[in-house]
Amino acid sequence: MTLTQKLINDGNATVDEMLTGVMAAHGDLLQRPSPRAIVARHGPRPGKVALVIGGGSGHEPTFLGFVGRGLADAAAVGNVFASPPPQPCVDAAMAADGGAGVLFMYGNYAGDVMNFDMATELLEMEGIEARTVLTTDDIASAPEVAMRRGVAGNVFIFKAAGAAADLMLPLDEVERVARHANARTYTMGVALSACSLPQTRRPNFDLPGGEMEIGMGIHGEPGVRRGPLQSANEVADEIMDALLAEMQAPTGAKVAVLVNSLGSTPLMELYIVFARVAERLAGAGLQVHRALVGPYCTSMEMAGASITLMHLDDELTGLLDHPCHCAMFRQG
Amino acid sequence: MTLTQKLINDGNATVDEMLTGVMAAHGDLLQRPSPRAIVARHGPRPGKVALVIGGGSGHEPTFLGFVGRGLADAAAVGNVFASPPPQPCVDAAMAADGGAGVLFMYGNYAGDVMNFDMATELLEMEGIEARTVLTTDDIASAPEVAMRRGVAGNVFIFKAAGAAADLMLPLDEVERVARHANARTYTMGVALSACSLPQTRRPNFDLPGGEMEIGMGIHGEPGVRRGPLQSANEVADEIMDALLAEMQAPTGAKVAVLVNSLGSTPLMELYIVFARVAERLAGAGLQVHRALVGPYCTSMEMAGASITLMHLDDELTGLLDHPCHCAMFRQG
Amino acid sequence: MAFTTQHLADLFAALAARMAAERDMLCALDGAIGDADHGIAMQQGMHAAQAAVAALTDPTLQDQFNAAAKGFLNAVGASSGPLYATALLRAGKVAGAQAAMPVGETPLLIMAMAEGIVHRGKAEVGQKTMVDAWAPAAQAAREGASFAEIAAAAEAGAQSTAQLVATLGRAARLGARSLGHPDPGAISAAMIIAEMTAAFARSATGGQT
Amino acid sequence: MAFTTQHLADLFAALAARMAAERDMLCALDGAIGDADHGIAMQQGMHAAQAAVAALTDPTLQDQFNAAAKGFLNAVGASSGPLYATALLRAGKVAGAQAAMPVGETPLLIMAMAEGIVHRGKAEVGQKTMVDAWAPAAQAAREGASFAEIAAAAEAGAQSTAQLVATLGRAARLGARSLGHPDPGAISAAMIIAEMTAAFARSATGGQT
Ligand SMILES: Nc1ncnc2c1ncn2[C@@H]1O[C@H](COP(=O)(O)OP(=O)(O)O)[C@@H](O)[C@H]1O
Ligand SMILES: Nc1ncnc2c1ncn2[C@@H]1O[C@H](COP(=O)(O)OP(=O)(O)O)[C@@H](O)[C@H]1O
Ligand SMILES: [Mg+2]
Ligand SMILES: [Mg+2]
Ligand SMILES: [Mg+2]
Ligand SMILES: [Mg+2]
Repeated sequence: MTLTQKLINDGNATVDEMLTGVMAAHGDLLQRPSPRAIVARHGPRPGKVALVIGGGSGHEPTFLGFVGRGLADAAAVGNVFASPPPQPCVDAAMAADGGAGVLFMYGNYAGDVMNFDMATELLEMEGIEARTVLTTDDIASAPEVAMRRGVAGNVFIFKAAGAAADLMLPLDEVERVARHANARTYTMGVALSACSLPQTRRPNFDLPGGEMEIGMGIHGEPGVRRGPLQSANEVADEIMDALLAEMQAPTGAKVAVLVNSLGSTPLMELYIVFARVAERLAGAGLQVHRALVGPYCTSMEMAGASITLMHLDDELTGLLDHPCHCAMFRQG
Repeated sequence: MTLTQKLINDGNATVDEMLTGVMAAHGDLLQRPSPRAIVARHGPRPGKVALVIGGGSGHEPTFLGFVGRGLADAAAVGNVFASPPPQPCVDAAMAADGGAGVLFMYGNYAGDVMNFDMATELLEMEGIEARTVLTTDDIASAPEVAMRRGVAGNVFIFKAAGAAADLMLPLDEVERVARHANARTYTMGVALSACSLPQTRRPNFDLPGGEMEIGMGIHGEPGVRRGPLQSANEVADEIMDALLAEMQAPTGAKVAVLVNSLGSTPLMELYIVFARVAERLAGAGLQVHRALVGPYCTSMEMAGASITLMHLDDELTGLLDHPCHCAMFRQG
Repeated sequence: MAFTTQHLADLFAALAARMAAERDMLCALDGAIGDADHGIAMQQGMHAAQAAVAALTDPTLQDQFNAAAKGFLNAVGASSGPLYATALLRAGKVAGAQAAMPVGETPLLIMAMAEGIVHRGKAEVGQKTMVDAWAPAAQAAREGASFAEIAAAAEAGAQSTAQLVATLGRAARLGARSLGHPDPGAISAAMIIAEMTAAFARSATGGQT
Repeated sequence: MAFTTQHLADLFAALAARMAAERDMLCALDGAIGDADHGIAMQQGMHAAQAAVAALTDPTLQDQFNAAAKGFLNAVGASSGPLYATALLRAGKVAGAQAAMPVGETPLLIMAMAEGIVHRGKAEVGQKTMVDAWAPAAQAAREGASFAEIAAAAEAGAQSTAQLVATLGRAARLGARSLGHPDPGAISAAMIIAEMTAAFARSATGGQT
């Protein structure tokens, strides 16, 4: 069996070489205080809550692409699909700290929780208060919300919390906003192919041609249903049915929508999916206030897509509309 | 042999369904005066030269993603990998026309030339002057510049011309700037896998695992060299050697750089390539004034990347720095 | 014996069916030296031409050719679109605003289409394009060859492109690497000419299509 | 007979070699119910641990365990990082600031590591995690079982995870669908315990590694 075609040097060095490239390309916006910590040049400032995000690599532009004024102040960067260890989380937090406390936000995965919790203990010793809000937007990943994974919805959830922090709200408020944003964000995805870790260059699961897996996680964690590949409209309908049932939004409500590529699914297909999503939302009497279409939370070269809905209220609408200037995400 | 996994409905309807989705997502920025013409809401205005771009679909965000204030006023949208017929080119031009003339810009392909030339004849009958600047940045596609294809360098070339038009320069000047920008832009790519047309869902060429093709065109046109897949640094070096030799820039010169994904090659790999590109440019004594890294000119799900260098002068620097606000490309 | 609008409508139906049947093969040929879409362009183009012609109510031959040209062009674009649209418009001029033409004059249609393609694409024989099928067919027509001979000339011309180095179109950048691969546009041209001459021959024998 | 810093350094070298050899197999196990990277984490972690230990100049056993813990954690993160870092720190406390410990006390190291993993991950036996290998091994150690019996207990526990439904870690979301697949962390844990007990046994016989 042939190895996945990747344009890399050393499979064990991909993350560090990527970061070298990121700094070479975006040194005007980003700093790298320690090897696996990326900090916004123009975000952190005295009196401001530091929003620190992070997680495994391989999801670019998530996480480091969302570091910048108006969004996250810093990101801790793990190996591919692996939580960062505590040290980079501490380094990112200390570099971003403005004396108003630190909010860690990341997807709800066992490894991330253990590492960021250790970082929180270490920060305590430095006299820095760090709190945590886990994202749990993947409705396919578990029945109970608390067990769910955080996936593409991170974009909206981090954006809302980042705007609150940029508006100089205190830690209690930024934390409240973050939990509120997470509670109103719903994502479900479909995988059409596997991706491969750069160290092994072998598909991390096998999905025979002609099949798809609904609800697959962004690390290839098995999903809820495997079956023959269906049309874009059928897939969008299955996902929208689930999202709308979870969201329970009254007609007239406003939503933000993200149709996200897991990697190799091109914009053409995402817009075909978006066309159906827009139809379904109109049918449900919901208004699209903001639409993102593109690769925002990927699994390297995995084929597939996810749909995220954020159920907006006036507060979240204002926060999503707030400008941000990140290396890989620009608004306002 | 199994069919390529695509999230589509009808293989013959992908372009029209994509456009439905694009309008649903970006109706605030774009209009669709006829089925295959996309026009900027805030770009065209009286006295302004209309920059009209276009070409086959399957390269998104090229072309329609670059329609917006400060960049292109309109785009004519063809079938996948097929030039648009004359009518959408005419529709796009008439909708964007501000009475100061139209500049058609597109990649140098036989089909596009024939169709846009027919459109130019039709516009003449309407009393609208349309001129043409072909992009020819793909240095691998032919020895003589005039025979070369236009590829990812379009982003910089269109951007420069679009800025000149947005600054209300007359048609002669916008045309001059466009030719100047094209003459100083150099691209070369590498393909690591084929892509598939949605109608057939079969790879449009075969590239065995473990091999790569240097210089392959963005429609899968054969390149200059096929060989074993090499490391990112080796590939970047081979391409940079060719680009630097072609560009002949004196030390101290400024360049704009684009490291572009052909589709399924993820950001992680692009930044690994960029790291080497930055090293090579520093080694050649060249300054990076602007860096773009991401999927800007794709071939659906093709794996691979291209590197573009634009040799800047003060005029081009100012034009690239000019703000633009497109559905899929934002600056300033 | 006359070649009627009914014969021409049937011919476009036959061309649409033929291009649909050959679509994947023509895409594969284009994949070797171009962008793998020629079969799609010809299938969509002839399908649209056939539909446009079928939609007409008691048209003249020229109406049919004009409708086919417009339908083909707007459905396809690409290189094939302008080339075949121009070819069909020229054929329409020759056929004229009448409901039928003498079968003996139908070779003029082949000659007109060849001229239209050369006019639009500025290609010469030997540049590895569809002209390498259309030109010899037109030459045979000019010399009063039989329908079978015209088709044979086109087929021979198309096959000869495998030995040519492309200097126009997408394959041009390939230079010598295009050797050994026939030109997809020339191959589809020979098929079109084969369908046309067969239809002319049938109309000559008064045979129904 | 004593278990010395030399023995411990050799043990980390053996663990690094073993995890490198098992990397792809462990990734495949993780691929079935997780994210396919467990083999990479264990290989990188033990490689870093071994390197950190090798870099020390006349260390105590505790120095070695502490360096290994730090090296493993910083190289890996993930779930395995904090779990094994905590385990190794606990082992270091038990081994103490000395150059050697009685071989008879080495089973305490297994018990300490198991406690560290449970402390960090809060997992209980039966939740389909590495605890299902570490807990029975610790239990056997507590009961004074032989090195071979301790390793066998870990192996049996690891194999038993195939019959368990995961309720923690990435596989937890799978519920019943995790049935039939052993837990990768439990399988790697059994390998680690096998290497450790083998090293203890060798040191008991004074055998060189
Ligand atoms: N200038 C030209 N004159 C005549 N035929 C041409 C010319 N350029 C291209 N062709 C023909 O067009 C064919 C390709 O058509 P098609 O694949 O449909 O369009 P595209 O090249 O735009 O994808 C070539 O095989 C060649 O025969
Ligand atoms: N809370 C926990 N307690 C004990 N072991 C755990 C816990 N969570 C996960 N594990 C173990 O970690 C293993 C996965 O490790 P690894 O793949 O390296 O990390 P990740 O899950 O972050 O990719 C699982 O097989 C399981 O044995
Ligand atoms: Mg992992
Ligand atoms: Mg084409
Ligand atoms: Mg073609
Ligand atoms: Mg794992």
